[in-house]
Formats: sequence, structure tokens, C-alpha cells
Amino acid sequence: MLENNHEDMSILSDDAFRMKFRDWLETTYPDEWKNPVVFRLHGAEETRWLRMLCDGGFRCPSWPREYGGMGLGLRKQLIYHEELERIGAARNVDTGATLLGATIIRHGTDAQKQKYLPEVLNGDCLWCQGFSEPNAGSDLASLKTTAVLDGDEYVINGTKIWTTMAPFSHKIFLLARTDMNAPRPQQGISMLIVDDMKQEGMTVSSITNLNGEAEFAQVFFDDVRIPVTNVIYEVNKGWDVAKAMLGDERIFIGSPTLANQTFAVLEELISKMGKDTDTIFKAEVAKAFCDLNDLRALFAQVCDAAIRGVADGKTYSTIKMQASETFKRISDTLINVAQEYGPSVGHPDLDGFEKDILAFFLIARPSTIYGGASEIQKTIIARDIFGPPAKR
Amino acid sequence: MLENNHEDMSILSDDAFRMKFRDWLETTYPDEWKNPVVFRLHGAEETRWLRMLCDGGFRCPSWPREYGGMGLGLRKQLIYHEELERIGAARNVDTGATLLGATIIRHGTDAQKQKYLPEVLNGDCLWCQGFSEPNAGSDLASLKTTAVLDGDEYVINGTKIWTTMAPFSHKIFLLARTDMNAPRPQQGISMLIVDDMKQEGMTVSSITNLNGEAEFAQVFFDDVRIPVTNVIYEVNKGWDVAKAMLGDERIFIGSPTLANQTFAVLEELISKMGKDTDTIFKAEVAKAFCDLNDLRALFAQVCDAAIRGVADGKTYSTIKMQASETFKRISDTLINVAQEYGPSVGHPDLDGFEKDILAFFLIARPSTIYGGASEIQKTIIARDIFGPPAKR
Amino acid sequence: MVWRHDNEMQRMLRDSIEAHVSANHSTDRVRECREMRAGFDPQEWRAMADLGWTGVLLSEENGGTGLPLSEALPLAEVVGRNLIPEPFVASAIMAATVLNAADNKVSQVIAEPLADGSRVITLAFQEQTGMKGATVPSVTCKNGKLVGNKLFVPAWSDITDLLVTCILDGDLAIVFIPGNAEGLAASPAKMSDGSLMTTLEFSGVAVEPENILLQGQPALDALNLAIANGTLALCAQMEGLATAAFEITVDYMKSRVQFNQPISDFQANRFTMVDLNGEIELGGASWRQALLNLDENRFEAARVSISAAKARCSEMVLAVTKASIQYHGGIGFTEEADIGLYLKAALRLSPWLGGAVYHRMAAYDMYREGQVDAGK
Amino acid sequence: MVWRHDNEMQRMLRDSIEAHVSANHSTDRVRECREMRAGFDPQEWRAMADLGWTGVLLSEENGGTGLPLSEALPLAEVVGRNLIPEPFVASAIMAATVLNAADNKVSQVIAEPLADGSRVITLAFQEQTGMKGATVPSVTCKNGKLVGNKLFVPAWSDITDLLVTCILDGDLAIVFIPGNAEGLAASPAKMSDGSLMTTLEFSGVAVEPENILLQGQPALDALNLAIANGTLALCAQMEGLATAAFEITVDYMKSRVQFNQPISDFQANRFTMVDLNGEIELGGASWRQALLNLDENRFEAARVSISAAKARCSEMVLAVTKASIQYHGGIGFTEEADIGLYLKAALRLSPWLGGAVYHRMAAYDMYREGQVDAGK
Repeated sequence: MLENNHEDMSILSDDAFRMKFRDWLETTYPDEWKNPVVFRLHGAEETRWLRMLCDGGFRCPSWPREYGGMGLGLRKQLIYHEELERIGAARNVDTGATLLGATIIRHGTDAQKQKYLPEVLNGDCLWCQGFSEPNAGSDLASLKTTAVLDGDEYVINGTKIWTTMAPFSHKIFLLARTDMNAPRPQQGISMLIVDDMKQEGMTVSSITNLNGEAEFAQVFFDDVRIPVTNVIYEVNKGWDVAKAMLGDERIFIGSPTLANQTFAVLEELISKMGKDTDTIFKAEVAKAFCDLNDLRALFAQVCDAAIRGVADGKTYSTIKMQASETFKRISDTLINVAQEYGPSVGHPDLDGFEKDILAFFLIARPSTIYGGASEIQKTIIARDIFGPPAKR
Repeated sequence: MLENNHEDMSILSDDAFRMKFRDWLETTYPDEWKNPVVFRLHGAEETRWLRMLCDGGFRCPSWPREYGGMGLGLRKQLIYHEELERIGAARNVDTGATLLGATIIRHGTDAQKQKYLPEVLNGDCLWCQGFSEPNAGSDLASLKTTAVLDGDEYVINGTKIWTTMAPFSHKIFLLARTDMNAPRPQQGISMLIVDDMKQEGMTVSSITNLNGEAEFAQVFFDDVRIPVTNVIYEVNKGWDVAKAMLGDERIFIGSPTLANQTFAVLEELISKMGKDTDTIFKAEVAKAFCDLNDLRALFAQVCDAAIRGVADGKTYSTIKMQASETFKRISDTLINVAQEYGPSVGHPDLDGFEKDILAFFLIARPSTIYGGASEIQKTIIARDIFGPPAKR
Repeated sequence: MVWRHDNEMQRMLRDSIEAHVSANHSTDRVRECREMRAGFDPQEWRAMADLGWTGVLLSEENGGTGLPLSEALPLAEVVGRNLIPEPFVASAIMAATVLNAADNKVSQVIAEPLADGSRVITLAFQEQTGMKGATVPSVTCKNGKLVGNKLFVPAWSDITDLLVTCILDGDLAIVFIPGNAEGLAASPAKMSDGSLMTTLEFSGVAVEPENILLQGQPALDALNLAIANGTLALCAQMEGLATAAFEITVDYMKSRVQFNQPISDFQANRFTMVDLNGEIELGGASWRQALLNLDENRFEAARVSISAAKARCSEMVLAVTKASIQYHGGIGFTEEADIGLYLKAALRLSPWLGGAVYHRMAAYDMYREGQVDAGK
Repeated sequence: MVWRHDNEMQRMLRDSIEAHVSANHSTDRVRECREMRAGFDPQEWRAMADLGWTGVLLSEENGGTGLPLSEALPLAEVVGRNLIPEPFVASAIMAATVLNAADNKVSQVIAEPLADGSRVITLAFQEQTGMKGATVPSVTCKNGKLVGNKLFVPAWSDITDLLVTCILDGDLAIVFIPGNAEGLAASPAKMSDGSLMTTLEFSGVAVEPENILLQGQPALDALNLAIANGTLALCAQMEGLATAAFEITVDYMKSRVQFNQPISDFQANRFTMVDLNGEIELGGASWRQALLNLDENRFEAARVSISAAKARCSEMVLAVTKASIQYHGGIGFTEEADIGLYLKAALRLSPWLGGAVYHRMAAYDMYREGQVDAGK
């Protein structure tokens, strides 16, 4: 029932696969979503796109074919992402495939696989992830949401925040405390599924971000009841499951895609402003160019290492931090080079230039906060370099 | 006997004083010491210079006239330093006047004043300061040198390091632990005088620095005996005395003099290299120029505050840190702009350019280490901003 | 910044302002103003006028109090600190400086509604990005008709009138143009802080002879002084803004607990904030030194140090507000958090009257020109 | 850097080198060499030759092993890591690249003493500061006489011979000149690492016809390739140097106790070192990518990425060694501490073959030229 009936592309040569996906994208990818000023697909748009991928046989590149995925190795997954970037595809979060699906495949029961994977594959069901809480951001283990067993149900109370795409999602998986007496904060946490974002006790309160978008939300759980079968893996082992989510694919958060896009806009801007021959501004762009060049080199080499299976936590932390810091820096350069045009809402009043540079700048801000803030990445890397600091 | 018999210059107008000192310097200051490639006067040179000042009535600007000083307020002291900078005077450390003398005046006995002040005034006696130890650098309070009472003598054992000008000094004052059982490390420390750097048990071992100079030394104390009358202020109160040394005059360590000199060399260099019209290098110099401009502005305003008596510890720390970091940054720029000429020993092989830029660069290195490392200054400022961090 | 202090007049002014601001202003009002067409509230402009803000620099003949710039700058600091959206610097500093220089019957007629807050006056002089004082305008006034475009004009609104630089008989001139003049087309663009930056197109706007306020060297001097005063006031405004953002962030960091300690206890965070504090101190020192040079008529030095100050303050205000967002974590990226208002205001102020990259080079170029001149 | 790995050949080479180095090399030797006239030890040069270092790139006809550049670069890393003062990059990489391109009887005669370590060959091509590949030399070869000056020539010594770029019959040429040639005056200047950087003055030095190694396009190609190879090898050397300085500093920080804890426990120190580690990673990634471009004959991309790599590595090696001094505290400023040797070597290597400011702009300029070309 789950099996992928499309061609097995894992056996193609890398180049053949690349050309196949490229051809498909070039004939299929909607023009209106190319080189997006809107950064991410939401809701119905995302569903439409996932279904297109599914119909084309290009859905869920990392999932095994037996679960309906493409069964691609990391190298082909990278090619897949490169081609999406090449066509200028809009990003979509796809939490259902990359996080929930991968976890269910690894840790889920057969029933969970049967129930959840098909609707992720065809795009019918969009998921969001409930990890962060108002007082548990970088320090995730201090989360306070509880799930108390009552018969064959868990009753969830608490709140999650920064839940990306929550306003557009059908289901949520979350971490909640199921053992309040565990000796360490990482213990006694379970990973749970709520099957309906609209079920009784659930409230989703949109949060508007600095760029005026309402992509994330605070989610409130007020005596929300779920069956015990909605625990992923074992009770009180949610922390381990969450850590295991950070597989090879976390490399994609270190991808230079956003930095690439921002640099392309920077080049267009400086040219439209007629400043591309002004040495002093060109020097700023040259710095951004070299930053990007080196980030891309590092990413390519870390990918090689990941494919060889030798990338370690320090390496992933390094590339994540470098990618987000570089994205941020290049967006800073964009604003600096734009001078008086920088703060324009929408786009600057410059003939033939329609990029929203302010949005690039604003959207870059949280890139060093989400997905493990730069401070957290540095802590991880420092531990690798020096060992842990002494307890005092 | 100590009274200054020269004209009382504290009652002159600021401008009159400035012109008086300027005239004296212009007729008196030795050409061979101007705009020094050698940075500081040592030993006999220093004695010669101090005696010249003394004979001219320009010795010890901050000391009260009753002790033979000039009795100048801070504003005139600043003018005094500005004029020295203007003529391109070589620096001299003058520990005897600025640290030992000021301390003796504040805390010394009459006998100590009679004994030590005159020979500092006329330059006969050069002093060095023994605070740092090999394992007590930024963490001065952890010092281990001991002084044990034996009859009416203290017996000193231990070692001091980074003792500036020790190889050229006649006497040393130092901090040593006189109470080994004090509850806090800051307690049980006394400030002591050793009257002869060559006396029995004393060993001075020169340390050559990265620039090839031997200005500082490690000093070893092996059963060095001193009379109990050589304690400054009270026994076990050395920490308080040392802290009190950091009076208004500590503002001079935040002076932009070294940054100024380095910038002048930078401008000469870029012009000699014919790069002063090359925008990309000029941009580096422009950055250094603005850094210096702002440092000078800050220094001037902090001096005003100090004169008004409202400069606090945070302000002194800020100006010290900014001055040393700016000096260092401008010396970095010097090396960058010099390109292939940067690493030349002595001076680059450039027609008519005789500045030792490598020495500027190397000498700038420890400016963020000595006199309270930048890390220490930041800790002080952070405490002012946030309060102390919680004890864990 | 205990170690800096106001003089008597500055302290009086600051106290009166702060009393008014704490009673009448809030970040709620900042948000409301962002939604208004002009990005500020004409009512509040009039209230500020009643307190003497709009006439602070205007000479007594022009209906103002004629205070020197140094006394007026605490106002700019308060404007920055509280994100006050009314166009204080553009109108009460820059336009007022020109009006003072004009010093004739017409300037009094123009100045009066500025002093009483019924109108906003703004100076339209810029025609390209970046700037280093007065440049030769391409806008011309021929046969009594104004033709050409101005860019980046601030403070555009229904109650705004204009002072426009142009070439008249081969000379620089500054002319008065009512905001509703025939032949004037305005294309306002909304900025991150809700204010407008406007492109003005003059296609044969009639210039009455009595509306030619200044011409030749006096016009050039007035324009240069207006830019100098405006740049310094903008620096003061940015220092105020950065200081407030810094304080808000310090408070947040002391309250935000992660890993069982306030994030203000983490040394790396502390040191970064110390560095930013140093930038604020340098920015504050830099514009004050420039002000002193201007006050004491050291014009060459003033030009250099104003550019240096603008470079530092422009960079500093962005550095502080960007770090403030980072230290606020996710909260900092929400529309709801006040700290974002500071970032968006900083984005608007930082490049206005020339950004850091530009002014740093300009400062050094002018310094070198001065040296070369002196060396002749 | 566990996640990077050598191929078989690289590992073999690296192991053999490291065995030799740990047996024969030390910072004591580095100090001794600094006092020597040439800044390196001809004896050791010969020993390195015996191990195949000097001939690593030289073709088999030229008496070498003819390994590709990628296989030779672990050597450059080890040279950097251990501060080996012998002129590996200048001679065994750059001069060897030219000799391989020449590929004729004379080149074999010249290459042989390089391969056996009895002579050092160096390429004299630079005539000004900063560089972006080959430039038209002002040195000329007319009627068999070489006239003009070369600047910043590395590896000068009693056993050094020269490959000199010049204009011959309107074309670029590379000619061989023995170090003891008549009419050749050398003005060597001592550098911070003890090495020499030499100005050469050719006043009518005789050029035998058979010593004209390359002329026209082949000369230009060889020169460009020599500079490209040399720049990449220099990057590898700087990465090695920075990595060693970083590790020494990490060890010191773990052992140095202040305020009752090792200074490696202070978060601000940790984070700064993490940033520097990131710079090393970026530098390492950048030159490896450039090498890949060169290996795969993507010359346009290679030119760009070599400049980017040189910019990053030049800046990185200084940043790392400067911070290393700071974290060593007073010790770091003593002549006695080894860490100073790393700083002084970094000072020498960073600007050689063009510094960061220069190469960053060059990278972007070349990228844009390529884009414009592609756009035609």
C-alpha cells in the first residue's frame, strides 16, 4: 500500500537523476512561485506542490521506497536540493516529511506508519512541530508542557511557541513531560501526536513576525486528550527520539541557499543603483562574494563528509552557524549598499528593481536563533575543542 | 627640603602654562629622542631626562609642591602630556614618580617621604613595580610571594614577572603575602620596598620580548631581608594600597598617544608606497582615521569628566580598553597596508621611509594584556551594566 | 552614562520634554503613527510646538526661542530614545536652520506656522544616494518655474511645505514652495518605521520672487549649515535610540532564564554587550566633539568630525539594534515586541543624510584635503 | 578535522614527512635558522630532497616524481604546521611548475640540482606590491642582456639560481640566470621569520640563448600556473600554520588557571576560539575548492576561487596567530615562547603573493569579468 510505484531513481547515475529532475521541474514548476518574494509556500499552496511532487514521483527523497519515498542516498538528495535552488523554487517547510515522517519510519508502530505516512506523501496532511516553549527556547530540556495518563488517554496541558506553520497545519507532534519526577530534565519527556489541530482544548494563536507574516504561532493545550497509541517510540524516551531526528538531513539547514539568493539580489541592486563601479561599495560586495564562495566550498566538503559518513556534530554545528551567519551578513551588506533605499517597505523605488530587500534583511534576523541559536552551536563546537567546562 | 623652589605653574592660565612648557621643550628636548623608533627611555637615558625635567622645574606634575612636585591639577597634567606628545617625546615609564611616589605621598611615613621622594625627583633612583607573578597575571590576588616576619625584618621569598624596566631599576616595591591564613585572597597582602635590586637574594633575569627588547624581567626573591619599616601603609593592607594607586592618573593609560603615532606612520607609509589614491587601501586608512578620531573625542570627554571628578571605574575601563584596542587595530592596518613590506625587520626597503612598522605592530600586541587585560576591563564594565553574575 | 552631564538649560529642556513624553507618548502611539498616512500625527506636532520644540532653533524674529544647537540636541536624543515619529530633525532643525539664515520678511511668514506647529517645513535638496554636504542641484528655476526632481525627501504630509534647492541664474538658490503647489507631484514611499521618503517632481512649479529665500554664497552656507546641524541632531537621535534599545535589552537579558541562569550571566553575551556599549560611548563622544568644533567655528575640523560621527553613529545604531534582536531570541522577531520598533527605526535613520561606508571615506578625504591645503 | 581525509598517496606522503619532521625538526631549529644568513639551512634542503620533497612536482624527465599538485599539498601543510623555513613553496612548487612547463634539455639541467637539493631555484617575477597573476614585466632582455629590477624575491641564498620573467622581442619570456651571474646585484632584507625578501637588480646580465626557457603564450601560461600552484600551496601552508598555532593555544588555555579555573572555561574565550576555528575551516574549504577547480581545468572558476582562498587564508592566519598571542598573555609576548614564532611566520606568509584586501577585490573583479564574458 505504501510502496512507491514510480521509477526507482536511486539506481540512476547522479547526472541522469539530475537531468531527470531538472527536466521535470522545468516543465512542471509553476512560474508564479519562482524566485519568490514570498519566501515560503503555505497551506493550500504547499499541499498543491506536494501533490505535484507526489504525482511526478519526486516526493520524499530520503524515505525508503517501501514507505513510498524515493529512497535516495544523501548525494542524490543534495542534487535534488540543488535543482530546486536552480529553478528558483520557493521553500516549503514540509515538517511532515522531513521530521515527522522520518521519525515514524524509524520509531513508529506499523499502525502509525499506515495511518500517517500516506497522507504526508500525497500532501493531504500538513504537520507542525511543538518543541519550544515560552521559557524553553535554546534550553529545550526545561520544557513544562505535561501529559498525564488518564485511562488509555493522555491529557495534555501547556503551551508551545514558535510553532512554524501551525496556522496552516492539520496535525502536530510535540514533546511533553510524562514523568514529573525524573531525576534529570531530559528524562521523563515523551513525543506525542495530536491528530487534529482543531480538536477540543487546542488553541492556535498566530504570531506576526517583524516582516508582517503570520507563519508561526503559539499553541495552547488545555486538557487536550489523545490516545496512548499516539506516543512515538516509548514513553519517557521523547528526548532520545528528538535527538535522533537530527540525522544526516540536518545538513540542509547549513545549505547556502538563502545566502545565495541574497547575494543575487545584492548584485542586482548594486547594478541597478549604478554603484557597481564604485570601488568603495564594490569592496563591500566583494567581501560578501568571498564569504559566500567560502561557505559554498565548506558546505560542499561537509556534504562529501556526510556522504562518506564521517561528518560529526561539530561539523554540522559549524556549517549551520556559518550558513546562518553568512546569510545574515550578506543581508546586512544588502541594506548597507542600498543606503537610503534600504528601509523601503515592499521594494525600493528604483526602476525595474522589485526585490523586497527589507524582507531579506528581516527574515535573516532569526536565522541565527532558530534551529539551534549560534550561541548553542558555539557551545557544542567549544565542547569539542576544549572539552566541557568544569562544573563550579 | 622637599619644597619645589621653581615657579608655581599651577597658578598660570592653561594657555600660559602650555606655552611655557612648549617653549622649554622646544629649546631643551634632545633631538635624538624625538619621534623615537626606540619607544622608551631606559636607565641612564631616563635618569638624564628626569634630571633635565627637574632642573627645568617640570618634574612630577601631579605631586604637591610641598613634596617637590609641580602641584598641577588634572587639566594641566593633560596639557603637560599633550605637549610631550606634540614634540614627539620618547615615553619613559617613570614608575618612581607615578606609582611609588604618589603612594608614598598618600600613605608613606615621614621617614619614607624624606628617604624616597628626593631621589625620585632628581632622577637618581629608578623604581620598578613587582605585582604580577607567573601564576598571578590578570588574577593578581592569587599571588604567592611571601614575606615572613623575623625579628624586625621581613624575609621575602617568591618571584615576580613582567617587571617592567627591572634590569634598569635601583629599587622595587612589591606585593607579598604576609598573612597566609587570611580568609580571602585579597587579604593578608602587604606592599613592601626592597631598597637595592642587587642586594643578597635578589636575582633579575631579563626577558626578551617579541620585538627583541629586554625591558622586562622575572625577579626572584630568595630569603631577601628588608626592615619592617619598609612596609608601605599598614601590614596586610597592601591590596587597598594597590587599588588606591589607580587614581585619576590611570586615565593616561587610556591616552590615544600610541594610536596617534601609529596613525601618523600609517599615513606616511601609504603615501611613500604611492597607495594614497588607491581607494581600496584608502578605505582601510579611513577606517583607522575614524577610529582614532572617535577615540580622541572619547578621551577628551573622559578627561573632562575626570577633571570634574565624575569619571567612574567603568569609564576608566572603557577608555583603557578602547585606547589599547584602537592602537592594536591601527597597527594591524599598518601591517595590512604595507603588504609585502609588512614583515620587514628594522624598516621596509622603501626610499626615504625609516619607520619600523614591524616594531609598532609587535609592541601593540601586549597593550591589551598589560595594565588590566581587555578581558578584565570587559568584566568590570559588564558588572556595571548587568551587576555581578550569580554564583553557581 | 553618569560621567556626561547636561548644562542648566539642557537639563531644564530635557526634564520638560521627558515629562511630556512620559505623559503623552508610548510605543502604542509609535504603532498607531506607523499606520497613519504620513507616519506621524499632526496633532502631536502641534502639541510639541506648544512646548517650544519646533521653534527651538528658530530665531526670535522667526517666532522661536533661538537656542543654540547644543541646547537643542537633548531634544533629538529624547526623540530617538522614545521613537517619536514627528519630523523633529528634518523640520525643527534642518528647515529651521535655513529659515534662520534667510532672515527676512518671507522667512518669518514661513517660520510662523512651523513655530506654532500648524505646518511642517522640510528641506528638499538631495538628488542622489549618499552625501557629503551640498552638491550642485539639477533642479532649475528658470523664468519663475521650478523644474526637476528631488529624492529622499523626509517629512512629507498634508501639512508639509518645502524649501527647495535649485539653480537660479547660475547660482544656488533656496526657494519656498507650498506643499499644494500646482505642478508638484509627490511619490511617497513607506519606510520601515512608518515614515515616508518622497520623490518630488517639479514640472514648472511657479516660484514667486519673494519666495526666493537665499541665493549664491548665503544659500550655500545655509544649506551646508542645515546639513551639518541635521547630521549632528540625527547622531544625537541615533544615540538616544541605541541607548534605549541597549537598556531594554539589558533588562530582558537579566530576566530571561535559560539553563538555570539569566542569559545576562553568560560571559560571551556580557562581553558582546560591553563592546556595543563601547560603540555607543564612541558615537556619543564623536558627535559631541563635532558639535564643539562647529560651535567654536572650526569649520574644516567640523566637516571632518561630523562625517566621522555620522559614520560611527550610523553603524552603531544598527549594530546595537541587531544584537538586541538576537538577545531577545524568538521574541525579538515578533511584531509584538517593542524591540523590533527600534530596529526598524534604526534602519530608517542609519542611511539618512549618508550612511557609514560613505561618511567614513568622506571624513578621511576631507581631512586629507585640509592637510593638503594646510601644507600649501 | 576528522571529517576531512587524505587519499592513499596523500596519507603515505604525510606519514613519511611527519616521521622525518618529528625526528629532525623542532622550534629550536626554527630559531637557529632565523640566525642563518639565508634564513634556512642548505643541509636540511638536501635532506628534504633525499626524501623527494623538492622533486615532488618535477616531472620524471626533470628528475622528480611528477605528482599532481593535490598530492603535494599535504607537504605544504606540514611545512606550515612545523614552521619549516626551507623554501618549499617558492622552489619546489613555483619554480618546479615553470621547469615542468619548459620541458626541454636545459630545464633538465636546471631541475636536476633542485631535485637533488644541491641548489634552490626561485622565480623572480614580481615588480610591485599586491598581485593578481602575471603582469607585464619592465625587465627586458635585449641583445642577450637582462636589464631591470625584481622585487620581493623569496628564497635568496648562496645556492639560489633564478628564473626571471622579462620582455624579449615584445613577448613575455622566462629565462634562467645563475645566482652568481655577473651584473646581478641582490639586496636582501631580513623578514620577521628570518627569511629573506630580496630586491634583484639586473644591469646587463648575459642571457645565453639556451637559457631562454619559455617565450610567448607558453611562458605566460607557465607563469600563471606557477602563481596559481604557489598560491594554493601557500594557502595549505597557512592552514597548517594556523592549525598548529590554534592547537598550541588550546593546550595553553587548558593549562593556564586564573580565578580558579582554566582560561579555557571562560565562555568569551571559548566562543572567540570557535570563531577562529570557523575561519580555519573556511580557509581550508576555500583552497580545496580552488584546487578542485584547477584540477578539473575550470580555469575561470579557479582564478576566482584561488583569490578568494588566498584572501581568506591570509586573513585567517593572522587572526589566529594574533589571538594566540592574546590568549598566551604576557608569555605570548616573550621571545622565548614558541607561539611568537607562529605570529612572525604568519606575518611573512600572509602578504606574500598578494594580501587579503587585494585578493578579495581581485576575486570579485574576476568573477564579474567572467560573468560579463559569459553574458556576451
